[in-house]
Amino acid sequence: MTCEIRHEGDVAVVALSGDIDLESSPKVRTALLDCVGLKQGVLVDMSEVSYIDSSGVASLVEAFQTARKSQTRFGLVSVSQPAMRVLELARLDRVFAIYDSVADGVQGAQ
Amino acid sequence: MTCEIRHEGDVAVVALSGDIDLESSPKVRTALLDCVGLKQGVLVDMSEVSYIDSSGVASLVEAFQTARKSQTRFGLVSVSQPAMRVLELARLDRVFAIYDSVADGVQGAQ
Amino acid sequence: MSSLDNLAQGDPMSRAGDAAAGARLLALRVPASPDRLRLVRAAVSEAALASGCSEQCVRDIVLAVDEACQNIIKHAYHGDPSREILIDVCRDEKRLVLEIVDFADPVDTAQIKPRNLGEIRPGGLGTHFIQECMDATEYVPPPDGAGNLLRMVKRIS
Amino acid sequence: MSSLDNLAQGDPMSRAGDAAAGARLLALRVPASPDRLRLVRAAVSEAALASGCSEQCVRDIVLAVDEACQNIIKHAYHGDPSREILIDVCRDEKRLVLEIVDFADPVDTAQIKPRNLGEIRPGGLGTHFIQECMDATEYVPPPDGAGNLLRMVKRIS
Ligand SMILES: Nc1ncnc2c1ncn2[C@@H]1O[C@H](COP(=O)(O)OP(=O)(O)O)[C@@H](O)[C@H]1O
Ligand SMILES: Nc1ncnc2c1ncn2[C@@H]1O[C@H](COP(=O)(O)OP(=O)(O)O)[C@@H](O)[C@H]1O
Repeated sequence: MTCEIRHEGDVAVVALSGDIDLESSPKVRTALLDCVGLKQGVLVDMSEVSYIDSSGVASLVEAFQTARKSQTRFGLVSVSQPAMRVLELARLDRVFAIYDSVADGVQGAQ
Repeated sequence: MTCEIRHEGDVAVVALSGDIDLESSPKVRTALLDCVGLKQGVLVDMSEVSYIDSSGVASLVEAFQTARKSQTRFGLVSVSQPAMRVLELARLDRVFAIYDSVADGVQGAQ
Repeated sequence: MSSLDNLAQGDPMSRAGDAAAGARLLALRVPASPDRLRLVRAAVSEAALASGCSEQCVRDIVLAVDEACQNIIKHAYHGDPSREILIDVCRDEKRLVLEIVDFADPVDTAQIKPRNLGEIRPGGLGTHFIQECMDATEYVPPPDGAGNLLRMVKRIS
Repeated sequence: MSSLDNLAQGDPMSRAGDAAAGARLLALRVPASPDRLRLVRAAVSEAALASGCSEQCVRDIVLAVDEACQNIIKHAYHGDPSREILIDVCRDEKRLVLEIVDFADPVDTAQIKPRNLGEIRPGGLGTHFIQECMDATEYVPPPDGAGNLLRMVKRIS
Protein backbone atom coordinates (compact mmCIF):
# COMPACT_ATOMS: atom_id res chain seq x y z
CA MET A 1 0.00 0.00 0.00
CA THR A 2 1.22 3.47 -0.80
CA CYS A 3 -0.36 6.78 0.20
CA GLU A 4 0.73 9.96 -1.59
CA ILE A 5 -0.48 13.43 -0.75
CA ARG A 6 -0.37 16.39 -3.11
CA HIS A 7 -2.06 19.77 -3.00
CA GLU A 8 -4.16 21.19 -5.84
CA GLY A 9 -5.24 24.73 -4.92
CA ASP A 10 -6.80 24.41 -1.50
CA VAL A 11 -7.63 20.74 -1.87
CA ALA A 12 -5.43 17.87 -0.64
CA VAL A 13 -5.47 14.89 -2.98
CA VAL A 14 -4.60 11.66 -1.17
CA ALA A 15 -3.77 8.97 -3.72
CA LEU A 16 -4.02 5.46 -2.29
CA SER A 17 -2.78 2.40 -4.11
CA GLY A 18 -2.54 -1.31 -3.46
CA ASP A 19 -4.22 -3.24 -0.67
CA ILE A 20 -5.80 -1.33 2.21
CA ASP A 21 -6.12 -3.90 4.95
CA LEU A 22 -5.79 -4.35 8.69
CA GLU A 23 -2.02 -3.91 8.39
CA SER A 24 -2.01 -0.77 6.24
CA SER A 25 -5.24 1.01 7.17
CA PRO A 26 -3.76 2.74 10.27
CA LYS A 27 -1.43 4.65 7.90
CA VAL A 28 -4.40 5.62 5.73
CA ARG A 29 -6.37 6.71 8.78
CA THR A 30 -3.54 8.94 10.03
CA ALA A 31 -2.91 10.47 6.61
CA LEU A 32 -6.60 11.26 6.06
CA LEU A 33 -7.14 12.69 9.54
CA ASP A 34 -3.99 14.81 9.18
CA CYS A 35 -5.28 16.30 5.93
CA VAL A 36 -8.76 16.86 7.31
CA GLY A 37 -7.15 18.51 10.36
CA LEU A 38 -5.66 21.18 8.10
CA LYS A 39 -9.25 22.29 7.41
CA GLN A 40 -8.65 21.67 3.76
CA GLY A 41 -10.93 19.91 1.37
CA VAL A 42 -9.75 16.29 0.98
CA LEU A 43 -10.11 14.11 -2.11
CA VAL A 44 -9.13 10.46 -1.88
CA ASP A 45 -7.97 9.12 -5.24
CA MET A 46 -8.94 5.44 -5.16
CA SER A 47 -8.22 4.52 -8.77
CA GLU A 48 -5.29 2.27 -7.82
CA VAL A 49 -6.87 0.59 -4.81
CA SER A 50 -6.75 -3.14 -5.50
CA TYR A 51 -8.37 -4.18 -2.23
CA ILE A 52 -10.08 -2.57 0.75
CA ASP A 53 -11.47 -4.29 3.81
CA SER A 54 -13.72 -3.16 6.69
CA SER A 55 -10.78 -1.52 8.49
CA GLY A 56 -10.00 0.55 5.39
CA VAL A 57 -13.64 1.53 5.04
CA ALA A 58 -13.68 2.48 8.72
CA SER A 59 -10.75 4.86 8.10
CA LEU A 60 -12.68 6.53 5.27
CA VAL A 61 -15.79 6.83 7.44
CA GLU A 62 -13.85 8.34 10.32
CA ALA A 63 -12.22 10.95 8.06
CA PHE A 64 -15.58 11.68 6.43
CA GLN A 65 -17.21 12.30 9.81
CA THR A 66 -14.36 14.43 11.11
CA ALA A 67 -14.50 16.51 7.94
CA ARG A 68 -18.23 16.96 8.32
CA LYS A 69 -17.84 18.18 11.90
CA SER A 70 -15.26 20.76 10.84
CA GLN A 71 -17.38 21.62 7.80
CA THR A 72 -14.68 20.81 5.27
CA ARG A 73 -15.30 18.80 2.13
CA PHE A 74 -14.41 15.15 1.83
CA GLY A 75 -14.81 13.11 -1.34
CA LEU A 76 -13.63 10.02 -3.16
CA VAL A 77 -12.28 10.09 -6.70
CA SER A 78 -12.26 7.44 -9.48
CA VAL A 79 -12.98 4.58 -7.13
CA SER A 80 -11.62 1.30 -8.56
CA GLN A 81 -14.10 -1.48 -9.24
CA PRO A 82 -13.02 -3.73 -6.36
CA ALA A 83 -13.20 -0.81 -3.91
CA MET A 84 -16.60 0.32 -5.23
CA ARG A 85 -18.02 -3.13 -4.66
CA VAL A 86 -16.96 -2.95 -1.01
CA LEU A 87 -18.42 0.56 -0.57
CA GLU A 88 -21.66 -0.78 -2.03
CA LEU A 89 -21.64 -3.69 0.42
CA ALA A 90 -21.24 -1.11 3.21
CA ARG A 91 -24.10 0.97 1.72
CA LEU A 92 -21.67 3.90 1.64
CA ASP A 93 -21.70 4.47 -2.11
CA ARG A 94 -24.51 7.01 -1.56
CA VAL A 95 -23.09 8.48 1.61
CA PHE A 96 -19.70 9.58 0.25
CA ALA A 97 -19.38 12.22 -2.46
CA ILE A 98 -17.81 10.26 -5.31
CA TYR A 99 -16.27 12.00 -8.36
CA ASP A 100 -15.14 10.57 -11.67
CA SER A 101 -11.88 12.51 -11.79
CA VAL A 102 -9.69 14.70 -9.61
CA ALA A 103 -10.71 17.68 -11.80
CA ASP A 104 -14.41 16.98 -11.14
CA GLY A 105 -13.66 16.56 -7.47
CA VAL A 106 -11.71 19.81 -7.20
CA GLN A 107 -14.61 21.63 -8.85
CA GLY A 108 -17.19 19.90 -6.68
CA ALA A 109 -15.07 20.63 -3.64
CA GLN A 110 -14.69 24.38 -4.20
CA MET B 1 0.36 -17.08 -18.81
CA THR B 2 -0.36 -15.81 -22.30
CA CYS B 3 1.47 -16.66 -25.49
CA GLU B 4 0.93 -14.47 -28.58
CA ILE B 5 2.42 -15.11 -31.98
CA ARG B 6 2.90 -12.48 -34.68
CA HIS B 7 4.93 -12.48 -37.85
CA GLU B 8 7.45 -9.77 -38.74
CA GLY B 9 8.81 -10.48 -42.22
CA ASP B 10 9.96 -14.07 -42.11
CA VAL B 11 10.42 -14.14 -38.37
CA ALA B 12 7.79 -15.38 -35.89
CA VAL B 13 7.74 -13.35 -32.69
CA VAL B 14 6.33 -15.34 -29.78
CA ALA B 15 5.48 -12.98 -26.93
CA LEU B 16 5.20 -14.75 -23.58
CA SER B 17 3.81 -13.10 -20.49
CA GLY B 18 3.08 -14.06 -16.91
CA ASP B 19 4.24 -17.19 -15.12
CA ILE B 20 5.72 -20.03 -17.15
CA ASP B 21 5.47 -23.02 -14.85
CA LEU B 22 4.70 -26.72 -14.82
CA GLU B 23 1.06 -25.94 -15.61
CA SER B 24 1.63 -23.54 -18.49
CA SER B 25 4.92 -24.66 -20.03
CA PRO B 26 3.33 -27.39 -22.21
CA LYS B 27 1.49 -24.60 -24.08
CA VAL B 28 4.75 -22.71 -24.53
CA ARG B 29 6.51 -25.85 -25.72
CA THR B 30 3.83 -26.55 -28.35
CA ALA B 31 3.74 -22.95 -29.58
CA LEU B 32 7.52 -22.77 -29.93
CA LEU B 33 7.86 -26.13 -31.64
CA ASP B 34 5.02 -25.22 -34.03
CA CYS B 35 6.79 -22.02 -35.03
CA VAL B 36 10.16 -23.72 -35.37
CA GLY B 37 8.42 -26.40 -37.47
CA LEU B 38 7.49 -23.74 -40.03
CA LYS B 39 11.24 -23.38 -40.68
CA GLN B 40 10.94 -19.75 -39.77
CA GLY B 41 13.25 -17.80 -37.53
CA VAL B 42 11.72 -17.61 -34.04
CA LEU B 43 12.15 -14.81 -31.53
CA VAL B 44 10.75 -15.27 -28.04
CA ASP B 45 9.80 -11.94 -26.46
CA MET B 46 10.34 -12.47 -22.75
CA SER B 47 9.91 -8.90 -21.53
CA GLU B 48 6.66 -9.72 -19.72
CA VAL B 49 7.71 -13.03 -18.20
CA SER B 50 7.25 -12.68 -14.44
CA TYR B 51 8.41 -16.20 -13.59
CA ILE B 52 9.95 -19.18 -15.31
CA ASP B 53 10.83 -22.54 -13.80
CA SER B 54 12.88 -25.53 -14.98
CA SER B 55 9.98 -26.83 -17.10
CA GLY B 56 9.76 -23.49 -18.91
CA VAL B 57 13.50 -23.46 -19.46
CA ALA B 58 13.26 -27.02 -20.78
CA SER B 59 10.70 -25.85 -23.37
CA LEU B 60 13.08 -23.12 -24.54
CA VAL B 61 15.98 -25.59 -24.75
CA GLU B 62 13.91 -28.08 -26.75
CA ALA B 63 12.83 -25.41 -29.25
CA PHE B 64 16.41 -24.12 -29.46
CA GLN B 65 17.74 -27.58 -30.26
CA THR B 66 15.02 -28.34 -32.80
CA ALA B 67 15.73 -25.02 -34.51
CA ARG B 68 19.43 -25.81 -34.62
CA LYS B 69 18.78 -29.18 -36.23
CA SER B 70 16.65 -27.60 -38.94
CA GLN B 71 19.13 -24.75 -39.26
CA THR B 72 16.66 -22.01 -38.45
CA ARG B 73 17.37 -19.17 -36.10
CA PHE B 74 16.12 -19.09 -32.53
CA GLY B 75 16.60 -16.20 -30.14
CA LEU B 76 15.28 -14.56 -27.02
CA VAL B 77 14.32 -10.89 -26.86
CA SER B 78 14.31 -8.40 -23.95
CA VAL B 79 14.44 -11.06 -21.27
CA SER B 80 12.87 -9.80 -18.01
CA GLN B 81 15.10 -9.66 -14.95
CA PRO B 82 13.49 -12.60 -13.14
CA ALA B 83 13.73 -14.77 -16.26
CA MET B 84 17.35 -13.76 -16.90
CA ARG B 85 18.30 -14.81 -13.38
CA VAL B 86 16.90 -18.28 -14.07
CA LEU B 87 18.69 -18.56 -17.43
CA GLU B 88 21.89 -17.61 -15.62
CA LEU B 89 21.29 -20.30 -13.01
CA ALA B 90 20.90 -22.77 -15.88
CA ARG B 91 24.11 -21.44 -17.50
CA LEU B 92 22.05 -20.80 -20.63
CA ASP B 93 22.54 -17.03 -20.80
CA ARG B 94 25.52 -17.67 -23.09
CA VAL B 95 23.96 -20.51 -25.03
CA PHE B 96 20.88 -18.67 -26.31
CA ALA B 97 21.14 -15.70 -28.66
CA ILE B 98 19.66 -12.88 -26.59
CA TYR B 99 18.64 -9.53 -28.15
CA ASP B 100 17.73 -6.26 -26.50
CA SER B 101 14.73 -5.58 -28.75
CA VAL B 102 12.58 -7.27 -31.37
CA ALA B 103 14.16 -4.95 -33.99
CA ASP B 104 17.66 -6.09 -32.98
CA GLY B 105 16.50 -9.69 -33.03
CA VAL B 106 14.89 -9.41 -36.47
CA GLN B 107 18.13 -7.95 -37.82
CA GLY B 108 20.25 -10.57 -36.09
CA ALA B 109 17.92 -13.28 -37.32
CA GLN B 110 18.07 -12.34 -41.03
CA MET C 1 11.16 -31.71 16.29
CA SER C 2 9.61 -30.75 13.00
CA SER C 3 6.67 -28.40 13.13
CA LEU C 4 5.19 -30.48 10.33
CA ASP C 5 4.29 -33.16 12.84
CA ASN C 6 0.92 -31.61 13.50
CA LEU C 7 0.13 -31.31 9.83
CA ALA C 8 1.29 -34.82 9.11
CA GLN C 9 -0.56 -36.56 11.91
CA GLY C 10 -3.24 -39.07 11.16
CA ASP C 11 -3.31 -41.62 8.41
CA PRO C 12 -1.79 -40.08 5.29
CA MET C 13 -3.76 -42.46 3.09
CA SER C 14 -7.08 -41.25 4.42
CA ARG C 15 -6.00 -37.68 3.71
CA ALA C 16 -4.95 -38.62 0.21
CA GLY C 17 -8.41 -40.16 -0.11
CA ASP C 18 -10.03 -36.83 0.77
CA ALA C 19 -8.12 -35.06 -1.95
CA ALA C 20 -9.00 -37.79 -4.44
CA ALA C 21 -12.67 -37.01 -3.88
CA GLY C 22 -11.79 -33.51 -5.06
CA ALA C 23 -12.24 -32.26 -1.52
CA ARG C 24 -9.34 -30.21 -0.21
CA LEU C 25 -7.91 -27.34 -2.21
CA LEU C 26 -5.81 -25.81 0.52
CA ALA C 27 -5.06 -25.99 4.21
CA LEU C 28 -3.17 -23.13 5.72
CA ARG C 29 -1.91 -22.34 9.21
CA VAL C 30 -0.61 -18.86 9.97
CA PRO C 31 0.16 -16.66 12.97
CA ALA C 32 -2.76 -14.38 13.89
CA SER C 33 -1.09 -11.19 12.80
CA PRO C 34 -2.25 -8.38 10.48
CA ASP C 35 0.90 -8.73 8.35
CA ARG C 36 -0.09 -12.30 7.44
CA LEU C 37 -3.42 -11.37 5.90
CA ARG C 38 -1.84 -10.62 2.50
CA LEU C 39 -0.51 -14.16 2.47
CA VAL C 40 -3.91 -15.57 3.40
CA ARG C 41 -5.59 -13.52 0.67
CA ALA C 42 -3.04 -14.59 -1.95
CA ALA C 43 -3.38 -18.28 -1.13
CA VAL C 44 -7.18 -18.29 -0.87
CA SER C 45 -7.44 -16.25 -4.06
CA GLU C 46 -5.36 -18.73 -6.03
CA ALA C 47 -7.31 -21.67 -4.61
CA ALA C 48 -10.62 -20.06 -5.58
CA LEU C 49 -9.33 -19.14 -9.06
CA ALA C 50 -8.05 -22.68 -9.61
CA SER C 51 -11.49 -24.05 -8.77
CA GLY C 52 -13.13 -21.96 -11.48
CA CYS C 53 -14.50 -18.96 -9.59
CA SER C 54 -14.98 -15.71 -11.50
CA GLU C 55 -12.96 -12.67 -10.46
CA GLN C 56 -15.91 -11.23 -8.54
CA CYS C 57 -16.56 -14.53 -6.81
CA VAL C 58 -12.87 -14.76 -5.86
CA ARG C 59 -12.98 -11.22 -4.44
CA ASP C 60 -16.03 -12.01 -2.32
CA ILE C 61 -14.42 -15.14 -0.93
CA VAL C 62 -11.15 -13.35 -0.20
CA LEU C 63 -12.94 -10.51 1.61
CA ALA C 64 -14.98 -12.90 3.74
CA VAL C 65 -11.94 -14.95 4.75
CA ASP C 66 -9.94 -11.79 5.51
CA GLU C 67 -12.75 -10.36 7.66
CA ALA C 68 -13.15 -13.65 9.52
CA CYS C 69 -9.41 -13.71 10.25
CA GLN C 70 -9.46 -10.06 11.33
CA ASN C 71 -12.23 -10.77 13.78
CA ILE C 72 -10.21 -13.62 15.25
CA ILE C 73 -7.12 -11.38 15.49
CA LYS C 74 -9.05 -8.53 17.11
CA HIS C 75 -11.81 -10.13 19.15
CA ALA C 76 -10.83 -13.75 19.81
CA TYR C 77 -7.08 -13.31 20.37
CA HIS C 78 -7.17 -9.62 21.38
CA GLY C 79 -4.22 -8.88 19.13
CA ASP C 80 -1.88 -11.60 20.43
CA PRO C 81 0.18 -12.54 17.32
CA SER C 82 1.58 -15.66 18.96
CA ARG C 83 -1.75 -17.42 18.41
CA GLU C 84 -2.62 -19.23 15.20
CA ILE C 85 -5.42 -19.40 12.65
CA LEU C 86 -6.20 -22.41 10.46
CA ILE C 87 -7.87 -21.98 7.11
CA ASP C 88 -9.20 -24.86 5.11
CA VAL C 89 -10.64 -24.58 1.61
CA CYS C 90 -12.54 -27.55 0.24
CA ARG C 91 -14.60 -28.03 -2.85
CA ASP C 92 -17.94 -29.73 -2.59
CA GLU C 93 -19.23 -30.08 -6.15
CA LYS C 94 -20.23 -26.54 -7.17
CA ARG C 95 -19.53 -24.92 -3.83
CA LEU C 96 -16.43 -23.87 -1.96
CA VAL C 97 -16.47 -24.61 1.75
CA LEU C 98 -14.14 -22.38 3.77
CA GLU C 99 -13.42 -23.27 7.36
CA ILE C 100 -11.68 -20.88 9.73
CA VAL C 101 -10.49 -22.24 13.06
CA ASP C 102 -9.12 -20.46 16.12
CA PHE C 103 -7.92 -21.71 19.52
CA ALA C 104 -9.55 -19.01 21.61
CA ASP C 105 -12.31 -19.56 24.15
CA PRO C 106 -15.60 -20.47 22.53
CA VAL C 107 -17.38 -17.27 21.49
CA ASP C 108 -20.94 -16.45 22.37
CA THR C 109 -22.21 -16.46 18.80
CA ALA C 110 -25.31 -14.52 19.84
CA GLN C 111 -22.96 -11.54 20.35
CA ILE C 112 -21.69 -11.65 16.79
CA LYS C 113 -24.06 -9.70 14.66
CA PRO C 114 -23.74 -6.95 12.09
CA ARG C 115 -24.72 -3.49 13.23
CA ASN C 116 -27.45 -1.36 11.72
CA LEU C 117 -25.97 0.03 8.52
CA GLY C 118 -28.26 3.08 8.59
CA GLU C 119 -26.15 4.49 11.39
CA ILE C 120 -22.91 5.74 9.81
CA ARG C 121 -19.87 5.10 12.00
CA PRO C 122 -16.45 3.50 11.65
CA GLY C 123 -16.33 -0.20 12.47
CA GLY C 124 -18.85 -2.98 12.76
CA LEU C 125 -18.81 -3.91 9.08
CA GLY C 126 -16.84 -7.17 9.13
CA THR C 127 -19.62 -9.60 9.93
CA HIS C 128 -21.91 -7.79 7.51
CA PHE C 129 -19.34 -8.20 4.70
CA ILE C 130 -19.01 -11.89 5.53
CA GLN C 131 -22.77 -12.40 5.33
CA GLU C 132 -23.10 -10.45 2.09
CA CYS C 133 -20.19 -12.21 0.39
CA MET C 134 -21.08 -15.75 1.39
CA ASP C 135 -24.13 -17.87 0.62
CA ALA C 136 -24.12 -19.41 4.10
CA THR C 137 -22.09 -19.07 7.29
CA GLU C 138 -22.34 -20.86 10.62
CA TYR C 139 -20.30 -21.70 13.68
CA VAL C 140 -20.02 -25.48 13.90
CA PRO C 141 -18.46 -27.59 16.66
CA PRO C 142 -14.68 -27.22 16.32
CA PRO C 143 -12.24 -30.15 16.11
CA ASP C 144 -10.69 -31.37 19.37
CA GLY C 145 -8.39 -28.84 20.93
CA ALA C 146 -9.68 -25.93 18.85
CA GLY C 147 -11.81 -23.02 20.04
CA ASN C 148 -14.15 -22.06 17.23
CA LEU C 149 -14.85 -23.17 13.70
CA LEU C 150 -16.58 -20.76 11.35
CA ARG C 151 -17.82 -22.55 8.22
CA MET C 152 -18.61 -20.41 5.20
CA VAL C 153 -20.08 -21.70 1.95
CA LYS C 154 -20.00 -20.00 -1.45
CA ARG C 155 -21.42 -21.25 -4.73
CA ILE C 156 -18.75 -21.21 -7.43
CA SER C 157 -19.89 -18.63 -9.98
CA MET D 1 -16.13 -34.69 9.73
CA SER D 2 -14.05 -31.61 9.30
CA SER D 3 -10.89 -31.96 7.27
CA LEU D 4 -9.34 -29.55 9.74
CA ASP D 5 -9.03 -32.38 12.24
CA ASN D 6 -5.58 -33.28 10.99
CA LEU D 7 -4.39 -29.70 11.15
CA ALA D 8 -5.86 -29.14 14.57
CA GLN D 9 -4.54 -32.27 16.21
CA GLY D 10 -2.11 -32.05 19.07
CA ASP D 11 -2.04 -29.54 21.86
CA PRO D 12 -3.04 -26.15 20.51
CA MET D 13 -1.15 -24.41 23.30
CA SER D 14 2.13 -25.99 22.29
CA ARG D 15 1.55 -24.85 18.73
CA ALA D 16 0.77 -21.35 19.90
CA GLY D 17 4.07 -21.58 21.81
CA ASP D 18 5.93 -22.36 18.59
CA ALA D 19 4.56 -19.30 16.91
CA ALA D 20 5.40 -17.17 19.95
CA ALA D 21 9.06 -18.11 19.51
CA GLY D 22 8.74 -16.52 16.07
CA ALA D 23 8.96 -19.95 14.52
CA ARG D 24 6.21 -20.72 12.05
CA LEU D 25 5.32 -18.31 9.27
CA LEU D 26 3.14 -20.63 7.26
CA ALA D 27 2.00 -24.21 6.98
CA LEU D 28 0.30 -25.22 3.78
CA ARG D 29 -1.22 -28.45 2.51
CA VAL D 30 -2.18 -28.73 -1.14
CA PRO D 31 -3.01 -31.40 -3.70
CA ALA D 32 0.05 -32.45 -5.74
CA SER D 33 -1.13 -30.89 -8.97
CA PRO D 34 0.57 -28.46 -11.39
CA ASP D 35 -2.36 -26.03 -11.15
CA ARG D 36 -1.71 -25.56 -7.42
CA LEU D 37 1.86 -24.34 -7.83
CA ARG D 38 0.73 -20.73 -8.38
CA LEU D 39 -0.98 -20.87 -5.02
CA VAL D 40 2.12 -22.31 -3.38
CA ARG D 41 4.30 -19.62 -4.94
CA ALA D 42 1.92 -16.85 -3.88
CA ALA D 43 1.76 -18.02 -0.28
CA VAL D 44 5.49 -18.72 0.10
CA SER D 45 6.32 -15.41 -1.57
CA GLU D 46 4.16 -13.45 0.89
CA ALA D 47 5.61 -15.35 3.85
CA ALA D 48 9.18 -14.61 2.70
CA LEU D 49 8.37 -10.95 2.02
CA ALA D 50 6.75 -10.60 5.44
CA SER D 51 9.91 -11.93 7.06
CA GLY D 52 12.04 -9.25 5.45
CA CYS D 53 13.55 -11.01 2.42
CA SER D 54 14.60 -8.86 -0.54
CA GLU D 55 12.84 -9.38 -3.86
CA GLN D 56 15.71 -11.48 -5.20
CA CYS D 57 15.79 -13.57 -2.03
CA VAL D 58 12.02 -14.11 -2.31
CA ARG D 59 12.39 -15.21 -5.94
CA ASP D 60 15.09 -17.72 -5.05
CA ILE D 61 12.99 -19.19 -2.26
CA VAL D 62 9.90 -19.38 -4.45
CA LEU D 63 11.80 -21.11 -7.27
CA ALA D 64 13.33 -23.67 -4.91
CA VAL D 65 9.98 -24.52 -3.30
CA ASP D 66 8.29 -24.75 -6.71
CA GLU D 67 11.01 -27.05 -8.06
CA ALA D 68 10.84 -29.25 -4.96
CA CYS D 69 7.05 -29.55 -5.36
CA GLN D 70 7.42 -30.28 -9.09
CA ASN D 71 9.81 -33.10 -8.35
CA ILE D 72 7.34 -34.58 -5.88
CA ILE D 73 4.52 -34.26 -8.43
CA LYS D 74 6.58 -35.84 -11.23
CA HIS D 75 8.91 -38.29 -9.57
CA ALA D 76 7.47 -39.17 -6.16
CA TYR D 77 3.75 -39.26 -7.03
CA HIS D 78 4.17 -39.93 -10.78
CA GLY D 79 1.55 -37.31 -11.58
CA ASP D 80 -1.20 -38.55 -9.27
CA PRO D 81 -3.03 -35.34 -8.24
CA SER D 82 -4.93 -37.09 -5.46
CA ARG D 83 -1.79 -37.08 -3.31
CA GLU D 84 -0.79 -34.16 -1.12
CA ILE D 85 2.22 -31.99 -0.38
CA LEU D 86 2.86 -30.19 2.90
CA ILE D 87 4.92 -27.03 2.99
CA ASP D 88 6.11 -25.47 6.20
CA VAL D 89 7.92 -22.15 6.42
CA CYS D 90 9.61 -21.28 9.70
CA ARG D 91 11.90 -18.50 10.70
CA ASP D 92 14.99 -19.31 12.70
CA GLU D 93 16.60 -15.96 13.55
CA LYS D 94 18.09 -14.74 10.25
CA ARG D 95 17.23 -17.83 8.24
CA LEU D 96 14.10 -19.22 6.67
CA VAL D 97 13.67 -22.96 7.03
CA LEU D 98 11.42 -24.48 4.38
CA GLU D 99 10.24 -28.04 4.81
CA ILE D 100 8.54 -29.95 2.02
CA VAL D 101 6.86 -33.24 2.89
CA ASP D 102 5.40 -35.94 0.68
CA PHE D 103 3.72 -39.27 1.44
CA ALA D 104 5.41 -41.29 -1.28
CA ASP D 105 7.80 -44.17 -0.72
CA PRO D 106 11.14 -43.03 0.69
CA VAL D 107 13.36 -41.89 -2.19
CA ASP D 108 16.87 -43.10 -2.74
CA THR D 109 18.48 -39.72 -2.23
CA ALA D 110 21.66 -40.95 -3.93
CA GLN D 111 19.62 -40.90 -7.17
CA ILE D 112 18.74 -37.22 -6.82
CA LYS D 113 21.52 -35.22 -8.30
CA PRO D 114 21.77 -32.39 -10.80
CA ARG D 115 23.05 -33.30 -14.25
CA ASN D 116 26.14 -31.93 -15.91
CA LEU D 117 25.15 -28.46 -17.09
CA GLY D 118 27.74 -28.51 -19.89
CA GLU D 119 25.51 -30.92 -21.78
CA ILE D 120 22.61 -28.87 -23.18
CA ARG D 121 19.32 -30.74 -23.08
CA PRO D 122 15.80 -30.15 -21.82
CA GLY D 123 15.20 -31.28 -18.24
CA GLY D 124 17.37 -32.12 -15.29
CA LEU D 125 17.58 -28.57 -13.97
CA GLY D 126 15.26 -28.71 -10.96
CA THR D 127 17.66 -30.03 -8.34
CA HIS D 128 20.37 -27.72 -9.65
CA PHE D 129 18.08 -24.70 -9.21
CA ILE D 130 17.25 -25.81 -5.69
CA GLN D 131 20.92 -26.10 -4.77
CA GLU D 132 21.80 -22.75 -6.32
CA CYS D 133 18.90 -20.91 -4.72
CA MET D 134 19.28 -22.33 -1.22
CA ASP D 135 22.12 -22.11 1.27
CA ALA D 136 21.58 -25.69 2.43
CA THR D 137 19.28 -28.58 1.56
CA GLU D 138 18.97 -32.06 3.01
CA TYR D 139 16.54 -34.92 3.31
CA VAL D 140 15.82 -35.46 6.99
CA PRO D 141 13.75 -38.22 8.64
CA PRO D 142 10.09 -37.39 7.92
CA PRO D 143 7.37 -37.18 10.59
CA ASP D 144 5.36 -40.34 11.31
CA GLY D 145 3.22 -41.38 8.38
CA ALA D 146 5.04 -39.21 5.87
CA GLY D 147 7.36 -40.37 3.09
CA ASN D 148 10.08 -37.76 2.66
CA LEU D 149 11.01 -34.45 4.20
CA LEU D 150 13.23 -32.11 2.24
CA ARG D 151 14.57 -29.32 4.46
CA MET D 152 15.91 -26.23 2.74
CA VAL D 153 17.55 -23.31 4.50
CA LYS D 154 18.01 -19.79 3.17
CA ARG D 155 19.61 -16.81 4.90
CA ILE D 156 17.26 -13.82 4.86
CA SER D 157 18.96 -11.21 2.69
N1 LIG E 1 -14.23 -14.23 16.00
C1 LIG E 1 -14.85 -13.49 16.94
N2 LIG E 1 -14.67 -13.75 18.25
C2 LIG E 1 -15.29 -13.01 19.19
N3 LIG E 1 -16.11 -11.98 18.93
C3 LIG E 1 -16.34 -11.65 17.66
C4 LIG E 1 -15.73 -12.39 16.61
N4 LIG E 1 -16.14 -11.84 15.43
C5 LIG E 1 -16.97 -10.82 15.75
N5 LIG E 1 -17.10 -10.69 17.08
C6 LIG E 1 -17.97 -9.70 17.78
O1 LIG E 1 -18.92 -9.19 16.85
C7 LIG E 1 -18.81 -7.76 16.72
C8 LIG E 1 -19.06 -7.30 15.28
O2 LIG E 1 -17.96 -7.66 14.46
P1 LIG E 1 -17.70 -6.92 13.09
O3 LIG E 1 -18.99 -6.77 12.37
O4 LIG E 1 -16.66 -7.67 12.35
O5 LIG E 1 -17.19 -5.46 13.43
P2 LIG E 1 -15.93 -4.94 14.25
O6 LIG E 1 -14.90 -6.02 14.22
O7 LIG E 1 -15.50 -3.71 13.50
O8 LIG E 1 -16.44 -4.65 15.62
C9 LIG E 1 -17.41 -7.44 17.22
O9 LIG E 1 -17.31 -6.13 17.73
C10 LIG E 1 -17.19 -8.51 18.30
O10 LIG E 1 -17.77 -8.13 19.50
N1 LIG F 1 11.18 -35.85 -4.96
C1 LIG F 1 11.78 -36.78 -5.73
N2 LIG F 1 11.44 -38.06 -5.62
C2 LIG F 1 12.02 -39.00 -6.39
N3 LIG F 1 13.00 -38.74 -7.31
C3 LIG F 1 13.38 -37.48 -7.47
C4 LIG F 1 12.81 -36.43 -6.70
N4 LIG F 1 13.40 -35.27 -7.07
C5 LIG F 1 14.29 -35.58 -8.02
N5 LIG F 1 14.31 -36.92 -8.28
C6 LIG F 1 15.19 -37.61 -9.25
O1 LIG F 1 16.29 -36.74 -9.56
C7 LIG F 1 16.34 -36.48 -10.98
C8 LIG F 1 16.79 -35.04 -11.25
O2 LIG F 1 15.74 -34.13 -10.92
P1 LIG F 1 15.71 -32.68 -11.54
O3 LIG F 1 17.09 -32.11 -11.48
O4 LIG F 1 14.68 -31.91 -10.82
O5 LIG F 1 15.34 -32.83 -13.07
P2 LIG F 1 14.06 -33.45 -13.80
O6 LIG F 1 12.94 -33.41 -12.82
O7 LIG F 1 13.86 -32.55 -14.98
O8 LIG F 1 14.46 -34.84 -14.17
C9 LIG F 1 14.94 -36.78 -11.49
O9 LIG F 1 14.93 -37.16 -12.85
C10 LIG F 1 14.50 -37.91 -10.56
O10 LIG F 1 14.99 -39.14 -11.02
